[in-house]
Amino acid sequence: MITLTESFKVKDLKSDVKPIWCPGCGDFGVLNAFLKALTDLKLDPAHVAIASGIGCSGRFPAFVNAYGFHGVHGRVLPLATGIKLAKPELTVFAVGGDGDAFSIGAGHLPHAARRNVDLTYIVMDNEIYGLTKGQPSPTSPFGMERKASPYGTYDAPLNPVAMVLSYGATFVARGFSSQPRELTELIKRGVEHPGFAFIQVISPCVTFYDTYARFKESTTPIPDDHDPSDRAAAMGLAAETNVQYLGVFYEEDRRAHHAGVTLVQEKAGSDFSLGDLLERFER
Amino acid sequence: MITLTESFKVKDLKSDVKPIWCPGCGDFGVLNAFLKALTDLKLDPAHVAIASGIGCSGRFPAFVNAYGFHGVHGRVLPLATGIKLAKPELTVFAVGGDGDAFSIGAGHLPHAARRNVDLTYIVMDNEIYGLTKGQPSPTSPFGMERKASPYGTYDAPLNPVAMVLSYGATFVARGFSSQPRELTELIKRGVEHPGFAFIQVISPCVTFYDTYARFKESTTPIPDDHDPSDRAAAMGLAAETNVQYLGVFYEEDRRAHHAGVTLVQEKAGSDFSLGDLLERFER
Amino acid sequence: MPVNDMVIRIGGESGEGIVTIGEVFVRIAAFSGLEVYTFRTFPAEILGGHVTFQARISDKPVLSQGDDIDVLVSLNQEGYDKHIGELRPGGTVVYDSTNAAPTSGADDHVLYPIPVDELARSIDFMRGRNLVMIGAMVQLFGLPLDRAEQMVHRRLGRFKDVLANNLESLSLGYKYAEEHFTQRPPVYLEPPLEEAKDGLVITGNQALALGAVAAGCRVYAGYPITPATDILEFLAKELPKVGGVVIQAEDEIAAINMVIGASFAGVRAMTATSGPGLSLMVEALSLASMTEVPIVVVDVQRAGPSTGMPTKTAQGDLYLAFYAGNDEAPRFVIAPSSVEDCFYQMINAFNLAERYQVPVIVLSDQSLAPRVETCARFRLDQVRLFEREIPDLSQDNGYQRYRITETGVSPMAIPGSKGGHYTAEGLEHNEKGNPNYTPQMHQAMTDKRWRKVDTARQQLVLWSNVVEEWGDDDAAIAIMGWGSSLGPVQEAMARAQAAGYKVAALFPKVLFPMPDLRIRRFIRGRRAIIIPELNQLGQFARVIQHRYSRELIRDSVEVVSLTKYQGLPFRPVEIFDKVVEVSQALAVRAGVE
Amino acid sequence: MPVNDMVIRIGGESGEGIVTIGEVFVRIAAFSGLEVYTFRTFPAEILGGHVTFQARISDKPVLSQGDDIDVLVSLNQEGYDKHIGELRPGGTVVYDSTNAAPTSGADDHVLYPIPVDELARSIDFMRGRNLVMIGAMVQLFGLPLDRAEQMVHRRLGRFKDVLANNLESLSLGYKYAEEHFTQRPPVYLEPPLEEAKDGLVITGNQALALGAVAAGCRVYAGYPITPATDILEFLAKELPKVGGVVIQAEDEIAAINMVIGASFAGVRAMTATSGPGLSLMVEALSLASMTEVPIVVVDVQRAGPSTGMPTKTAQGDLYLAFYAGNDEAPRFVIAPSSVEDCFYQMINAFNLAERYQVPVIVLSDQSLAPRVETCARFRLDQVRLFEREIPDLSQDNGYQRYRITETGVSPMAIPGSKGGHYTAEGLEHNEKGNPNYTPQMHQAMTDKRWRKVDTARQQLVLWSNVVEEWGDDDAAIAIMGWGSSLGPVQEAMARAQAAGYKVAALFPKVLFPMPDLRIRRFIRGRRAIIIPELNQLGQFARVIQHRYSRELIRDSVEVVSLTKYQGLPFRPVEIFDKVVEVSQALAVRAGVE
Ligand SMILES: Cc1ncc(C[n+]2csc(CCOP(=O)(O)OP(=O)(O)O)c2C)c(N)n1
Ligand SMILES: Cc1ncc(C[n+]2csc(CCOP(=O)(O)OP(=O)(O)O)c2C)c(N)n1
Ligand code: SF4
Ligand code: SF4
Ligand SMILES: [Mg+2]
Ligand SMILES: [Mg+2]
Repeated sequence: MITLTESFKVKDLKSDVKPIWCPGCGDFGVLNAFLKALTDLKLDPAHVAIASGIGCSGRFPAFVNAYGFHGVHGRVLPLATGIKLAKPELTVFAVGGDGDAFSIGAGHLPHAARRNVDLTYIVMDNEIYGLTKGQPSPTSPFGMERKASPYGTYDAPLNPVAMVLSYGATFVARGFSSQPRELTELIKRGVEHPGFAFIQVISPCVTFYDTYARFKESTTPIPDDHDPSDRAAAMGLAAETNVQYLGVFYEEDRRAHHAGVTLVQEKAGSDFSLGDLLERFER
Repeated sequence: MITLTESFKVKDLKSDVKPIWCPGCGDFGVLNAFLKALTDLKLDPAHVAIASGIGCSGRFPAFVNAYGFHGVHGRVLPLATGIKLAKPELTVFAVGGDGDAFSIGAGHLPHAARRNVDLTYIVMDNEIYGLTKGQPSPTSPFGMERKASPYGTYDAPLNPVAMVLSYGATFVARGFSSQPRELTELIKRGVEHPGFAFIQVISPCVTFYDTYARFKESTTPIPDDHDPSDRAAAMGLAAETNVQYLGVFYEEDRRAHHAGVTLVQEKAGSDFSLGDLLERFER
Repeated sequence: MPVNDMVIRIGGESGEGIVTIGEVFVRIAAFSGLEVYTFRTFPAEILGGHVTFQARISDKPVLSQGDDIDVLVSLNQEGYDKHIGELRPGGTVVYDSTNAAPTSGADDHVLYPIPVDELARSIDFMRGRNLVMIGAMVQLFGLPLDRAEQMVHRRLGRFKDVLANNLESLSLGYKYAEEHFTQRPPVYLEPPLEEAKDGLVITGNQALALGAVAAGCRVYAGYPITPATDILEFLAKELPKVGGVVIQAEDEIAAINMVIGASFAGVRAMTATSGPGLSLMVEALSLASMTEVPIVVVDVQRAGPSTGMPTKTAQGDLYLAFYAGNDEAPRFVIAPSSVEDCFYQMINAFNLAERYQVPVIVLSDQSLAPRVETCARFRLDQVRLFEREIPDLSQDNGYQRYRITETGVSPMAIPGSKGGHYTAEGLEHNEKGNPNYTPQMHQAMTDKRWRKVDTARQQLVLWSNVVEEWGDDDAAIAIMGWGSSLGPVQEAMARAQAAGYKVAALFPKVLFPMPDLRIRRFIRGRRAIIIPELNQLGQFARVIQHRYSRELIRDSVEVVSLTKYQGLPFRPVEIFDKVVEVSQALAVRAGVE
Repeated sequence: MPVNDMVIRIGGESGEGIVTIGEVFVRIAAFSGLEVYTFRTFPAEILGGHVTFQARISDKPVLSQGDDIDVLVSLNQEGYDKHIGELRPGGTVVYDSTNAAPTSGADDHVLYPIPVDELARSIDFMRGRNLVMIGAMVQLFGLPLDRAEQMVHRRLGRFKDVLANNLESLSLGYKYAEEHFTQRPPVYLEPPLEEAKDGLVITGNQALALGAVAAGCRVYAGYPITPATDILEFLAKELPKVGGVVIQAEDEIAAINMVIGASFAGVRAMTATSGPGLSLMVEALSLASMTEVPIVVVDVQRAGPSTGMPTKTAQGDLYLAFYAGNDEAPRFVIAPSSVEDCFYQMINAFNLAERYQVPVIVLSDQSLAPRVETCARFRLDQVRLFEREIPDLSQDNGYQRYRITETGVSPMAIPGSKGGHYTAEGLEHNEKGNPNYTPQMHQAMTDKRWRKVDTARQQLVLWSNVVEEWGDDDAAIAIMGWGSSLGPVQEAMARAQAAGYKVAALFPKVLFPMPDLRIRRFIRGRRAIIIPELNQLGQFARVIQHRYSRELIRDSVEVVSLTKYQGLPFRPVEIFDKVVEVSQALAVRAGVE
């Protein structure tokens, strides 16, 4: 984590690309909290890389004055993993939507988590496909009627927090785009967490599925007495579906992936020359 | 589930293709338990379809006198889902290895589970890539040294039972290839379960990772007092890593995917003619 | 002067109902017996953002979006400023005078200000603004008011409480125009006054989805992607009514594997996607080809590469469709050339898939998919479906799924059939389907799989809708193309012929297997073949140039690749100009020779 | 007669150490100054199953596995029965007489029974059976015992407790042969007795991995797949020693996206896979091309389609490498032609990728990957690496990542550089990288991306190892090909020339961009060009035929596609026969003309 000594403002971090989001989209709140977190942490934007997939939320990197990569749909975690592998000194973010993360990208999440790649993954979960204009996503509730599900969905929604907990992730949190202050803190904690930090952010889509009212009602902070080192308790909180808890469900200190890489490099030793290696193949 | 009235023998179900497996491979035990389960249930083999991906375990379908599909690596669940979608009256199995299921195929598992597609998924988990000659898999333990990990693996293994529980699967079990009788019973229960039945089978690879001794030691039946309708308790048992519980962790009755399809078809109504539909587009 | 061929563009913020105005207006026109053809652009923003709706309306079949804009309808200042430059000199501007004002340079145009807001406010029904504008347009351009009223009944009749208001808004606009403008616009319409014609007003994706239903498709698995999503959405509504299923898969890889599974189980199945999705399906396409499972994959092409420009058009996926796969796995490729053709090519697609047990890729594109066209009613009575060849298991002891046959096609048993069990095998296999790696077997099975292409090529000669050929038989200049550029080519040719040029044209609908006989015959005697397509490399031109190089060079036929890669369809004039250019070059050369 | 060119085959159950015997024997030969070239088949079973190890040993560079088998070594009856049919008349059989007995038809062969079990048992060291056989083979075929002993020291020296036993086993076999057989085999070796030559004994995949290390690759992400897995395994061991990383990804899609991420971050990165994996990478290849991120993707081709025959060879992925992607995204393609060349082409691959900011696909194959060849020591001192062009950010205010330049290449800022931040964009974009869908920008950016191909084509003229051309300049018959068929072609040509035929040959190593100048020059004056390749369609032949159709037809050069699709590499005789056939046809035609 490379920081600057002088402080800077949120507006210095805003790029001149105007977000394409609809007025009122939750993603604005996420972007603001994100910029605030970077500002608070004084992260040097030249050492920040933000990877994303495709979706309304995937447009995120271009709005920030930092290095960004708007990749293909669902592959944000491998992309971000590659960046971190190559340059561990960068502060790496992965961002995207619920479809990107839990539908087409669902196969990468267990692996980023089990590897404990040191990056912060912010999933802007609006329980819908925004960019393609409103199809159900894996987190859409039962019975959702949309053009792609005119008779109502009949598959059970996934529970992202529970899933990621079951992958052995070392930092699992949930935020809400309408609570920017709390969200900023979560993002800061995620960045500071030395490993894979997963933050599900409820970020409503005003255009195709306006859930502001529902989530204002159903969200509540994680009880103070919750012990975030207790995975089973975290699982219990995640299983609650009547209320949606906000905050850090779980945090654990475990060797991050790049630390494992360093260890391997040490084990391998560095006395190496290509010439010597060739010897092995001499006749 | 279409059954025969007359009974038949395991040997009637064995195809004339000789398994390519190494002598002692756990997959033999799984195949035998499978054949026994079909025989016990008197399943009409003409109405059985077995889909598989690629791996030693993926060769399974060809050894059975039933319909089979040896597809590509990691896509067994969509393949099997497609079969079931088209012909709900078939008894459908998906089979394959841990790499097929939890590495390249990891993105499909949450979806087959949340849809509750009525099929039985048997994962022959040997904690290694057998067919490609011994690379670590997502279930390989920490520190495993193989040619692809000469300095030892340093990523945490996944916990398949916990994962699948977190997806909201309605039937989750674990068996062991060395306990054919118990395994046969698990497969029978999986088939009879009207929804997605996930069975992780410990099936050691004698050639690249012989775990017989370890699992003979560490496996133990799920305690009698476990309530398989209690997901949290099931999660607790799954979280145990010192002992590996065998049996049914969880079972729940929820509408299967094809029943949802039927419901949708009823809602949609059947008074349809293409001619009438064209009317809608008349000028 | 009633010029019954008019290009009208409507511009403004997307929220303002541009599309509603456009769609209702063209439907009134169609309902009045005219032909229509629409074109729209999509904003970069999700909500709001600038959107363009354009329509060409004529009393003859419309084949392209046209070249110049005759009429601009602006709902706000931006809608005026952005498009006025493209309006042809002397063109007509109809604008909402409460929200826009013509600026300098407007002297060239004929102006019709309509105080839309005021009029709507006068009856205290602001939601009627769109209908006020439509009313004025109906009057100005000569459409019958009664047909407009009937259309309002049809489209908005179910909102009973405001029906009267809606009708009043329409009539307010109509009357305002009638009362305030004595001069008719330079271009207006004169619909045939007989009964409304029989026929459809429909988009490419709708026609394609209907074609799938008609072809017996009963399982659809897909993942949303622009511009293919509404095929999923259409079928999600309709397939369950015929006992079919639509499943929104977790991704494209899942979708195509589901389709393979469903077809293996005996049900006609398809998916639809766009280029990025097709890229993900490459591995499974090979699997379908190897296991000989019939499937249909629609690719609604969009501009790329990579995510590219999802709302812009291109014909850039031909190579991908032809060749993508490890080693060599035959698949067939079809390209429909109009909205109407989308319907018939889906019949061909399923028939090819089922008869030859191959994956069939249907290449539509972003210009075809959302476009509304008038066309003849689909002839359901003429739809003929070919059945998959099934073994007679009562006769066949020791059934062999991959029996090596003369045609390459082997009877396929369906799960549930006693005695037919086999394992569909992605490894190389023997006739029974068991893995087999001997050199002889691999060669024999490769030959068997490819033999189906030749079999199909021969049998296709007898199929309908496989090739479209028209124009002057004896023309030195010919045009060959594929897919949605057919319309602009037809129109360019009509103009060229009117201007005294001789031109012939051929569009294969089935691109793989290529109809060699027809094409060889077509090439003969030409001097130059222009091949227009929406990509940079000239993919089809290269395929043609290679495949028929012997004939082309023997007969000294020059292949002129005309490519465009701007995300936009061809304008007829671009093709017309090329025809003129090439014929002048030929004339010069003839002079020199 | 010492015929210093001998093809020896060893057959038996895989568990029995066939491969050990073969590998140690060829290493002794190489160590004795001879050249070797191996070929193996892999059993269908995971463990056990029949396996074949074949080696050609000569005092001249070996270019192919040869045509006929001179020597068969059988360790059991099956190993005898399965292969005896392929032994040439008068060939030699060495067999374990405790486990195999020659059957009828053996009269044609010279037999050397070795009681391997008995001998091993005599010193109570059954594990020494392989060495007993090796000892006998060393003696029979004329290799020096001291070199054999040194090799045992080298390879087995670390097992100190049994070293003496091992040496004794070797010598037992040697002595047995010496004492029992007075007649030498019809074919034996006479190694040059000087010091062992300088050079390597190495496989294709090892050479390729070493090339990657030498080219500065520091991140490798991959997913296991036959026959590419050992590249991953090799680098997993070596890369960490130079501060690099290997990651076993969860699948191929993840692997290539990791590689893209790593290269974006400024580190040279690659992946390796086989056809099914490459199929899954198509979407990301397009992304790399669109975002202009340099990456290297190795495809060790195997026979397909679909899962196909993982342990058999083919050259079937050329089209996939060239064309797979939605719409048009340039990528470069390279094909190494020998084990040695694998090393140098990896240098080319990284240089092309870094210099032109494109994905580069390297097409190796299953015959090249596991094969052991002797070759010259790689000239590390001659490796020249090209650096990625980096912007001078101290000068550059308002850095534009995708600046439109004459070459098409735009300087690329690396994360961590102040003032260089930008977003790599998979949507169409402007020079800064911001999404932009205007027709003009799309056209300009498409042109920019493709301009890199032309720039590279021009600059490549000066690179080394880009084309290999040899033979008779004035030959009417030429051979063109790609990849691993170079060896068999070289050998076939040598034979043809020896038989009085004139032949020329050209193999481009960089296939995309195709070295047009060289090929055009090469084509001139030929009558026929034979294009051998291991696929059914003749993919390369089609590419050549199309690309140079003008020249080919103008000069009446016939393209003769010679395809083989049996999962096996070419035998030189197959190519030689074609040369003879074509030249006879030409002669007949010349007579007629
Ligand atoms: C391979 C591929 N498939 C499909 C698409 C189309 N697509 C773009 S974004 C998206 C899903 C958007 O939903 P989500 O990830 O939840 O993001 P949101 O727009 O809601 O922020 C889809 C299906 C694509 N771009 N690429
Ligand atoms: C797309 C693709 N990638 C890689 C492979 C190579 N491959 C075949 S099986 C396999 C993994 C085998 O492991 P597992 O699934 O655990 O099955 P097992 O052999 O252990 O039963 C791999 C990587 C392939 N066939 N296809
Ligand atoms: S469509 Fe929904 S998710 Fe997308 S920008 Fe608009 S409000 Fe946000
Ligand atoms: S390699 Fe392992 S998994 Fe494969 S067949 Fe042999 S023992 Fe079984
Ligand atoms: Mg979303
Ligand atoms: Mg395994």
